[in-house]
Amino acid sequence: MAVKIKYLERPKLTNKERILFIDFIKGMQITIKNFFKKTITTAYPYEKLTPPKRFRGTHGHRIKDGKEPPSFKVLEKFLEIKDGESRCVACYMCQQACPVPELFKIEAEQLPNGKKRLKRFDMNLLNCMYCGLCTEACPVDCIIMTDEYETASYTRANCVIHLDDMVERAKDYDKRRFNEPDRIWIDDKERSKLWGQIKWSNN
Amino acid sequence: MELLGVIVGISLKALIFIIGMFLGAAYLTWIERKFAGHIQQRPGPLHVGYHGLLQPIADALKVLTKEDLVPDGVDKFLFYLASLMAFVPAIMILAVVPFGEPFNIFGLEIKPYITDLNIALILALAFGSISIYGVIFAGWASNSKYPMIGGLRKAAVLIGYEVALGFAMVGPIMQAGSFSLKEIVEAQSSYWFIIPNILGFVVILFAILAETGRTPFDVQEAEAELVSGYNTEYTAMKFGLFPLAEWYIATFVLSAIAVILFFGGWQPFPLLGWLPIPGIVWFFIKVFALFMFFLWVHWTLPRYRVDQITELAWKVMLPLALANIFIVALWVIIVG
Amino acid sequence: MVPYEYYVALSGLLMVLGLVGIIVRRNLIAMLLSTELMLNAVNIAFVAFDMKVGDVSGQVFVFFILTIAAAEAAIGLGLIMAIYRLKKDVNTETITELKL
Amino acid sequence: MEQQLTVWAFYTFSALAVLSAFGVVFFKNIIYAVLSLISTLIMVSGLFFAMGAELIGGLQILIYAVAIVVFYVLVISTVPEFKGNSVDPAYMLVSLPIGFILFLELAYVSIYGAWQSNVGLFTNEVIKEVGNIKAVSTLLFTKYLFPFEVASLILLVAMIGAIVIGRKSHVIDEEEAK
Repeated sequence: MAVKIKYLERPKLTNKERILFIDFIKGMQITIKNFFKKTITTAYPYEKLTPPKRFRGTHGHRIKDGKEPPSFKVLEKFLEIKDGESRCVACYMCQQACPVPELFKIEAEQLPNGKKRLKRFDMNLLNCMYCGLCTEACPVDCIIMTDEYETASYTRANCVIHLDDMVERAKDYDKRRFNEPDRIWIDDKERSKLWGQIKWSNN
Repeated sequence: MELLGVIVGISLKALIFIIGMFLGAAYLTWIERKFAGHIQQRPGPLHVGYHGLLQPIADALKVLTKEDLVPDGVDKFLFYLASLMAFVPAIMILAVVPFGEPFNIFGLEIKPYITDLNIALILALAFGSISIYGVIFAGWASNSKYPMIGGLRKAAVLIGYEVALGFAMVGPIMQAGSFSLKEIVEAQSSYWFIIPNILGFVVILFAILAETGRTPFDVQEAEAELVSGYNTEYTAMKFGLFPLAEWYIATFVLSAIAVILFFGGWQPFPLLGWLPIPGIVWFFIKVFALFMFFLWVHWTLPRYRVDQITELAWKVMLPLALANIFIVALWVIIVG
Repeated sequence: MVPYEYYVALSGLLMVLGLVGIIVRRNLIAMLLSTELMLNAVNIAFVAFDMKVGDVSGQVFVFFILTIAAAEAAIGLGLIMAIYRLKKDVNTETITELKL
Repeated sequence: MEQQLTVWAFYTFSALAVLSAFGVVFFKNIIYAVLSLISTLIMVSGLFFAMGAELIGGLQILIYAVAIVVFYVLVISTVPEFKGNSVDPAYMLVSLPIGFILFLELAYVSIYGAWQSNVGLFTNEVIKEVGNIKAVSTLLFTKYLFPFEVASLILLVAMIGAIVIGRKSHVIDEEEAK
């Protein structure tokens, strides 16, 4: 089947524009205006941008600190969790939701008093695609994604994160940003300054 | 013995010019990168030295110590020769460009030029156009499709614009009555030759952009189509010589020639002659302004197609240059 | 001062080399290149005689030789391209239609 | 001193010119032959400078070494590499005596030629005073004005001829036309 090509007529230049290179001058006006503006880049290793709250960075584990959702109250009695420990209930929902389930290594053990206790929660981030499905599946709002994005490392072994790292990371994250409103851009004023105001229609 | 003295003296002078041009070209890369950065609202090189002032030196060290790959199947001799053939003629133009009048320091007369020939302009044009072989042979020797196409495109562009450039230079030559760049500058003591030669100046702007492969005319290394054009197969310093020769040295030297032809060389600006600034500084201010203009154009405009470029050369620039000759002839008859 | 005879000898040498090239080479383009060599020999001779006589007419004739060389290159190479398109070869041995 | 320099320049330039001329004749790879031709042309231009013909020297580089030879390079890039012997040994035998005879003839003409009696339009002093460029161009635009115009006509004809000969003939496919 032959491909149909639609040719569009370009707007023709007027003689004035053609002789005085008006379109050249318009373009060069814009660049010279930009030349005198302030630069908008961040010098990365020296300055770091704080990502928005919905950013999906390295995973963290929230701890039991009294801010749990109601579902945790139901499950709590089956588990042996002290204050300040990960509130994970070892339900494997995150692994079920994950597109690459092999990256989770979750183990729980049965204590002599009949309660369940989390023993191991490892994630191999080499396989993780940071889709965030595990955080949505979590019934107790335990596994979250923090704003840390510098995950490069020199060895493969360092790419596997463990329970205690994740607890620390979540503690740090909650301390810094728990009360922040949930929005995409960190600073709306900054954005409108850089790229202009958005405009909604009137009716 | 006298002969030896003269030869050593001229060689020393040439060496000073060449080393100066090398360092100058290195810092022109810094200026270009800063300028390009700020035009795109980013700071450019920033961390090596104060505002990246040592960046050119770091870059030079990097380029010099890189591994020098020569691909299999290239014509080895031509491959090496081509990078030199692009670079050497560009720097040879310096031999005929005067940077100012002779001046005295500690009783020593210093001439800020290597020679003052009576055919300087023709030689400058000849050296400028002979560097085309570097590009064509680079394309041919690489034994690869993209460099070949790049080299041929450059040849097509150069053939067209060399003619326009030559004709555009005729106006100032007619007014000064000499090919010598020094005499052309001296003839402009009352008014600059830009006044009747405005068409010629426009042609020369386009021709310099095309000769040095700056952006509206950079078809020979169009990244989007030809990877990197004629220098695709080159590495390390052999690669570094091409942009150094074309983008920096050739642009700078050709802007110097344009300043000499149209803006009165080392004559001061009109109404500013009372300032205690030596001529050589005026000259560099003008050359630098023109160079910055080329950078500005380079970082603003998108690329023309090949057919548009050749069409522009033959259908617009050449008639404009001829019209310029006619206007200047009338001017010479009427004004004198 | 170099005697003009040396220049004339050099010109003769280049002329002979050009002739030898035309006879010896089998490639059409190479033969054209040898022609350029002969034209240059003539140029040198003209300017050398000028130097001897103290005139510039020879140099004027070098202009005309430049013109002829340009015309010759354009037409000759055009013909070579046409031959190449017809025969896919630029060897003189293969272009022998008129040979009995 | 200047004369000494001229002597040096003559020997270097002429040796290099002859060497590169050998290259033009005997290089098998045609691109090297063209490279040698460029070298020869530049050396000849140097000889012109040594002889005091600056205008011709400059034009030699500008027109000959660039504008004309570029055509060769362009054609060579489109024609694939030449296969077969670059030099035919049978013709080599023929060429040597012919070349020798030509050289003898040239030598005879230049040594016993009639030009010795001629005296030029200008004297050396006049040329030195007005400069080479002015002398050449004066002659070119007065005495040789008509040949100059004819030369431009020749160039025009050559240009048109080259375009007509070198153009690809667009053969209309009859089947497609139907």
